[in-house]
Amino acid sequence: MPAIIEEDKLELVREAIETASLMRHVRGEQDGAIVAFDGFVRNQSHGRMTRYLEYEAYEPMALGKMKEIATYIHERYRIHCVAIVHRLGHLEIGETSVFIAVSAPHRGAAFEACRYAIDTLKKTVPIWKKEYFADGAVWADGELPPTPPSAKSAS
Amino acid sequence: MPAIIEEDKLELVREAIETASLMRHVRGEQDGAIVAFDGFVRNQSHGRMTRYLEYEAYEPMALGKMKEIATYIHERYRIHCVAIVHRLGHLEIGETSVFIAVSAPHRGAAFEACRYAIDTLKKTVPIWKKEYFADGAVWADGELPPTPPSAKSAS
Amino acid sequence: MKVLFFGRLRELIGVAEETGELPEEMTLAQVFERYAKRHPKLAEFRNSMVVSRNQEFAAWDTRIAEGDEIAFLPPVSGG
Amino acid sequence: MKVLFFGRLRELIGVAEETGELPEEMTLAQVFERYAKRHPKLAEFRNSMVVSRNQEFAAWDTRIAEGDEIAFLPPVSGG
Repeated sequence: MPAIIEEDKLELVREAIETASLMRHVRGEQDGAIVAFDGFVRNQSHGRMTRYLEYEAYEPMALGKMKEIATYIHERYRIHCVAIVHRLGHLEIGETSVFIAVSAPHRGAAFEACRYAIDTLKKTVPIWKKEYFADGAVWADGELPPTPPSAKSAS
Repeated sequence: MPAIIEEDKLELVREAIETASLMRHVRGEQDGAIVAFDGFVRNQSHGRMTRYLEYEAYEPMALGKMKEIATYIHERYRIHCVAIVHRLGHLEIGETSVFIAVSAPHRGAAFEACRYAIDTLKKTVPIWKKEYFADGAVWADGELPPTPPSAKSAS
Repeated sequence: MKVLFFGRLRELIGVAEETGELPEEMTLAQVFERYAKRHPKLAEFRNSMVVSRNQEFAAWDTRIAEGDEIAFLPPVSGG
Repeated sequence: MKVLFFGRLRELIGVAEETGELPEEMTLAQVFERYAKRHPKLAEFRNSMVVSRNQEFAAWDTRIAEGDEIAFLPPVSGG
């Protein structure tokens, strides 16, 4: 099985994510199931009303980490195709910040691969979110990606 | 928390399922995540090329069982809204037979509720699929719904 | 009293729905046997089907009552 | 040699990217300390950040080499 198949779509975009077209993109004739995750901007955060968000990324590394996720789920689960698209820049309430769609012959693999993809994206892909409120702005609490403890042991 | 909220959408339809509109339907301002399951017609079954499918249902009971699923996931998981739509009649390869979308403030609940909904639908909702091949047709293998073992013990 | 058949059971007996009188106190298993007498092939499916009464899955020893809606249901294959 | 800063780290030092020469054999921890001297507030974030070398997360004791792209990364919050 190839590590990443041609049809996978891994992108960072600055305009609205076209979720319906991604659902069509991953759909294959041999498939029976697509599981999709749509993450979008909530209207509040820790009880404060959100006005809007700004996302930034270390773009080439973020794409590299998204590709690692795609490679891993192709190896680990019996899936056909995956789309992972993250939006950057200014986002309003309700707008999709990340969309993941996974197609597979059977639903179990699609569910597990989609869940793995979003959980891992949130831990390892270098993207940052700043939340703007009526009375200020904060960088969202995030997760520290796992790193090798020492270059000596890692090499 | 109400058992089934007004906005839930539980339907049996005979035309193409409008999946994008169901994604919009479940989306709320307090939500941050939607998990969707799109089940569609594979081009083969047990190695035989499928030409098309016919679905039939015990319609009022099927809707009742779909409502039980919605009620259960509202009680069990912190979700906002669910849509479960199943198509009946003649379906071509690639057409969506069932679409489930679950919105929630956080993704874990949406994933688990969506998975529960499709797994339970396949076990308890009285819908039947007949597969048409070039050289004949068969009723798909299915699952026997769990039933009370005896009216005496059940009452 | 209404009796419904679905899927392969409907095809087998050639009828989707029958309305009529059945003696009260009959169990769902006995209702099935009446049909299996008229359609002997039906008996082969007795262990791969379930029955519902008033749109709820029911035990085979459930007794029927006037106005019941009974349905014989093969393994379900929706989704 | 390119050094990049993101998120709150970028805001803190007011610079997203610096290009320049750094002595080889320096570790990533030592590169960070050079910046922390110029921007003392940076030191507070030392335990809530990670570092990458050539777009891979790296251990702090990794030694740099010519042409490396180094980035200092706060906890990630995509999704």
